[in-house]
Amino acid sequence: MQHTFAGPDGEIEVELSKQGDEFSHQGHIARVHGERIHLTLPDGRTALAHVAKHGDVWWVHLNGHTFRWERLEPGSVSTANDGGLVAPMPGKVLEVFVKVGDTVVAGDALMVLEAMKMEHRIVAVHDGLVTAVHFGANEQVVQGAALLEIEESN
Amino acid sequence: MQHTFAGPDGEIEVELSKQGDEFSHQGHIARVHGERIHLTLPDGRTALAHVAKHGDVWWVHLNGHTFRWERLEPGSVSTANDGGLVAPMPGKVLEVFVKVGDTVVAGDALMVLEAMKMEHRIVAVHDGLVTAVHFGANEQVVQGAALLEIEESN
Amino acid sequence: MSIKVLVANRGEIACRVLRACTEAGHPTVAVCAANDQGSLFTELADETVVLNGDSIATTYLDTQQILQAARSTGASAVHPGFGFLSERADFARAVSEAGLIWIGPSPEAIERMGDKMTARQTMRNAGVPVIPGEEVEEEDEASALVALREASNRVGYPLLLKASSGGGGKGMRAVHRPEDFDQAAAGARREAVAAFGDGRIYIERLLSGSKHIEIQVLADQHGRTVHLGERECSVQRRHQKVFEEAPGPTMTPELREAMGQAAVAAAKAVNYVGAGTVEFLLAPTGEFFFLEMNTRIQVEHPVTELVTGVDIVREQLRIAQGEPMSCGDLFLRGHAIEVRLYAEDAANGFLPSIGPLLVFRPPEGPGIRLDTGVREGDAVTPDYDPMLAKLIVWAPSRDEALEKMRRALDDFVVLGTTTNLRFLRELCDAEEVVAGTTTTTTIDDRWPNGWKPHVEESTLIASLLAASTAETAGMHRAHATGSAPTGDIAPNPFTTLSRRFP
Amino acid sequence: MSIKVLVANRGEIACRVLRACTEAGHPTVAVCAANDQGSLFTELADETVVLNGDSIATTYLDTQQILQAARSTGASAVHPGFGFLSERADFARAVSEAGLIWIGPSPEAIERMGDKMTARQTMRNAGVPVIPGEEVEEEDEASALVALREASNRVGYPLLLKASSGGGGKGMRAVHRPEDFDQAAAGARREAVAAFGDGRIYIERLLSGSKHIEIQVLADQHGRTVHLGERECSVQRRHQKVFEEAPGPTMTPELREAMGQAAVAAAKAVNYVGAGTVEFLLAPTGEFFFLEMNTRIQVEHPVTELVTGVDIVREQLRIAQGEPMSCGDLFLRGHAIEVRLYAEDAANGFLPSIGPLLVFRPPEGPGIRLDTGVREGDAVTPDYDPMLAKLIVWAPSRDEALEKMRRALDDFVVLGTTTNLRFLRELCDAEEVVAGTTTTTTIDDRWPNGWKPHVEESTLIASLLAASTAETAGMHRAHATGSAPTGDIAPNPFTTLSRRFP
Repeated sequence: MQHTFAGPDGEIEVELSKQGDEFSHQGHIARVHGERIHLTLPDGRTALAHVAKHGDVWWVHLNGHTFRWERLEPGSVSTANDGGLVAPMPGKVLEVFVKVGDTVVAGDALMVLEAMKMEHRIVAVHDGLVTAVHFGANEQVVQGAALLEIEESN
Repeated sequence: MQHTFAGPDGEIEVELSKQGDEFSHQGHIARVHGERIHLTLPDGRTALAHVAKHGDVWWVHLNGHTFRWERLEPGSVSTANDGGLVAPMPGKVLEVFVKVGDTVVAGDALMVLEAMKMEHRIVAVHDGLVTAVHFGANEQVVQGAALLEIEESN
Repeated sequence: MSIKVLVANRGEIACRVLRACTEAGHPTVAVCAANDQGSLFTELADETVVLNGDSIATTYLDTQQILQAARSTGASAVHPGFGFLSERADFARAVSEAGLIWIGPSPEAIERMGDKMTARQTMRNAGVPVIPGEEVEEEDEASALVALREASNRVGYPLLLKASSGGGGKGMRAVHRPEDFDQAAAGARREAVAAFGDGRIYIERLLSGSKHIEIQVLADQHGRTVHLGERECSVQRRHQKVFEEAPGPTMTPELREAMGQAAVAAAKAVNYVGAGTVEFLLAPTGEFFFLEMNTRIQVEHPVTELVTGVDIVREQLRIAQGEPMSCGDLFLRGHAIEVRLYAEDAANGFLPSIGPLLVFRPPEGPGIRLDTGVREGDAVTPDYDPMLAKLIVWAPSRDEALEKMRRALDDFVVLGTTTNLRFLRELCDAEEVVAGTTTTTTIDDRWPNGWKPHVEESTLIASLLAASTAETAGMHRAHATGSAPTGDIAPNPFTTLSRRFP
Repeated sequence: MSIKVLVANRGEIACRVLRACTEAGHPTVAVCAANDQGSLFTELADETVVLNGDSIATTYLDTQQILQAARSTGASAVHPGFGFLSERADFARAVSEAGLIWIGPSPEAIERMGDKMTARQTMRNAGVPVIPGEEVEEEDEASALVALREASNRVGYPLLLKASSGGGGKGMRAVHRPEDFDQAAAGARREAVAAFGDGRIYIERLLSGSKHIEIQVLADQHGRTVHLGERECSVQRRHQKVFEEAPGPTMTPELREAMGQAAVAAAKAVNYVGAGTVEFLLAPTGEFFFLEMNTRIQVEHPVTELVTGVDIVREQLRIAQGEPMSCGDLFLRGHAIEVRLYAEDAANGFLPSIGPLLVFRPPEGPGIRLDTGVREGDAVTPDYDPMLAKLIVWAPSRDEALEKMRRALDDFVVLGTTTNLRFLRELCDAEEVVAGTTTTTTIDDRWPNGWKPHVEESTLIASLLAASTAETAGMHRAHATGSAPTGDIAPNPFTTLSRRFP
């Protein structure tokens, strides 16, 4: 069985093998036990994974780490790196530092958003050209609203 | 809505009223909140109930008490007091003190069963006549097995 | 220095030891029977070895399989927990001979204390007072019963029959009248043979109105032997403790010093190393008598940990590695109480019960500790001891500790299996418990015809309302596939039976 | 004597206070906003009053509604917790004038300490050393900014801008270069106005390399004022504490005595009654400077409770009732560490996150305390502070406490919402934390370009195997109707955004 996941560093494919009630991948073995998964690593140590799914995302806790793997249906495209600058949570725009047509360099402050009782500065992660600014100061934004658009320069 | 439950002291009928999302019975009010129930008592105090169903039995935790209410389908008969002397858990019969045709009085020891690493004496709860003994000493019994039968004398 | 520790136990004590090892940086190995695969303690270990066999005798008591598991995993030390092999001198010897560290006292110390009749003689020789009574060494059943009968007349009634290899109330019987003696002695022998493979029984005078007081001792390999003060564990049902506390509510500094010194003397008499407990009966006269020494970690060790600030399991690990104990002088602070949560029907003669743990929500908040080997979704089966958890509280004073315990018990939710939660809760209101005047017969004295819960009418109505509401609202449909265990577990029949198992 | 206590707060501190009241036998009333109905703290109260309003200002900060709730339920006392109205002198005054017991210090003490600029002046007069700096009293924005700019030149760089009504890092800015001053001052003012309705800002010299040490004090109405030793809370991110411990790892008995006496003097200077905390900066030179006094229970009070054995909330209740404190002389035992579990993306500039708590399984075992207001099935929303829980451990020594904290953090499972668990776990391995040499800039110094988790390749592979196995085995189908919350909660978008929010 093949699964594709999107994580913080891009897409990863997993080729899962099944033998009896054991699943395996790259020398690691998994067995479902109730709502937990028992894992055996190649060196013989065992580990316990807790998993839960929310939407398309599998959350996995293992060895003190928490992973968030978005499962991609075969043929679909990951939404993880589409670069859309959307509001991470409901809030209010406090300040806008750029306007359409500005060129920005990575690290430039673009906007200040107030959310969860704190101010958050939104910073350009790459150089580029501002092609749209959707909100002005003091405007409320809902979660997921596109804030501004930057065309990446190479 | 009417519900019938069997508890330790016999059958109880509950006449449930519903208004909006509130349920009530004898001046007590209930509201479902996720997997818990919020109760308001006639004196204004609130209480929190945890509930879980297993088979036909509703388990309820409330005010530091745990209740076990067996729900009876309309028209059915409670199994709580059928007097069948069944093995409460898997075990081994160690001794049998009675035989068919014996008359017993309440409090007489009938059998000794070993279960959960301890010995349990099974005692007659009413006077009567032993009409059947299904196991002898050293026999293994499975959970729910009928051990012996006593016809109640009045 | 890191050691790889195999824990030859299961349930809550295995969890306690495994977590302590992990914190100390020691890799761990669990062993388990097939029906324990996936149990909490196996998930806490770095590796788990499944033992072949379908009984306790062929799994957790199988010395050879456990030693083989240690070899195959490269374990360098064995912690036995309590119960099972913890007081089997031959196992301790086999572990040492296999080149592994035995986390416990020497086989010789176990032997001399583990055989209760030998222990009584050793203590008499060491000048530690023992309970008036007689040991009967006859091995043959018929002649043993005759000798016991004769001894009973010399000891006098009421008396207590005890298995020389006993513990946990197994093979123990209180006899109040000579005419009950024969049946009781035969039952005690049979239970002792079944549980320990050793039917030898001894007789003690039953000292009514006494308190059960025990002293925790620790001894390292550098010649230091200390005591960590007392625990009072008088409140018992079926000869098993259910309510334990430290310090003892009626203890004085002078008596603590005297009993502590007696306990240290008892330990030194057998060159004791590690953690152990010396149990005493404290008579209303103020005299105390040696009962027995448990040569292992004790179920109720948490109350001592909370009032002394000593992590007894960590000290066991240190001592076994040859390090000196890290604890300083005894300093008690505040008050700790432990209650034992059993899967049992307290309203029906404390009969063990089984069933799924559909909901298992321990109380939360500061000063509350829970030692358990189960979690929601597990099931209580007839295979093992019905103790589900130990609930322990600490507070600055005894009154506050009792207040905290009451709140904690009120908030503890267990659904799907009948437990003694409500009994423990009402026990906290019992006059003797509030006053601290409990004795070993408090439960029998207070509830001579058995305990029944006291339920307010309004609570009863509300519970029926809750069940009806849950049914009407379809709340079970969510549960069915959620936290409930998957396996096919039959409903617990105990509470449907309208008869007593005394 | 029993009092009926209304808790004017929410979340974990409301739970802490409500449980303490229940244990003490005091009936309780909770107040909550509509979006908090069914939250854990409301289920712990005997009664709950729902406040009308759709913002914090119109609910938890609405003095009139809360007083009305006290009247309608017959409450006789008000506990404010921390945050919200806890340091509003006008609220304290209104509570007292309504004939209710205010569980806190007098309105006058709150005023003199709550206004940070007045507090600095009061401390200077009482001979307690304060950080070099300047207060600016101008209320008008434009002239305040001018005055601040002038003051900044006298104080010198680097400096810290702080809101006079501030707390919790709000309205605070560190400024390292004069050219950044104007923007920082405007931002601090704006945040202060938004958070506290008071834009007054003062300037302190930024003492780099300093430790944040605070002293817990308790004072009763019988003239007794004591300190309960120190907490070190140097480790901060965004000026908010995340790692706190007691005792301070580099503290000496002499310094503890000196700082304790200064804290007692500070409390006495304002006739303090109740529980309070005097915060100091401890410079590398060994000099210490008054920072501010928090006139309420403190988030990190548990570490003091664990090492002193004092139940601070119970003492608050006693003191408010006019009883003497029950605690004796200061006696410290062992070591306690607290970490704050936040719903935030530590790998992304500690940006707050939201989402459902699909799984929320705190670690278990002795020596672990969890103070939280949430449980599995709840959701983290943008409505309130993103602190989910405080995880606190106690052990006989600092090394063992760190070991226990590492194990506890490894075992803490939170799925569905991004948290700082892994950051806290790696923090426990940071050289400065292990050595106890942390300062207020440790996090910034150690991770100047932000923190990223270190993941072993094998763990990464195993996590993908687990996700694939869970998908193939259909494990989400059981979960969907089980412990997962019902409401329609959008997935947390933070972790899908590939950009930084510094």
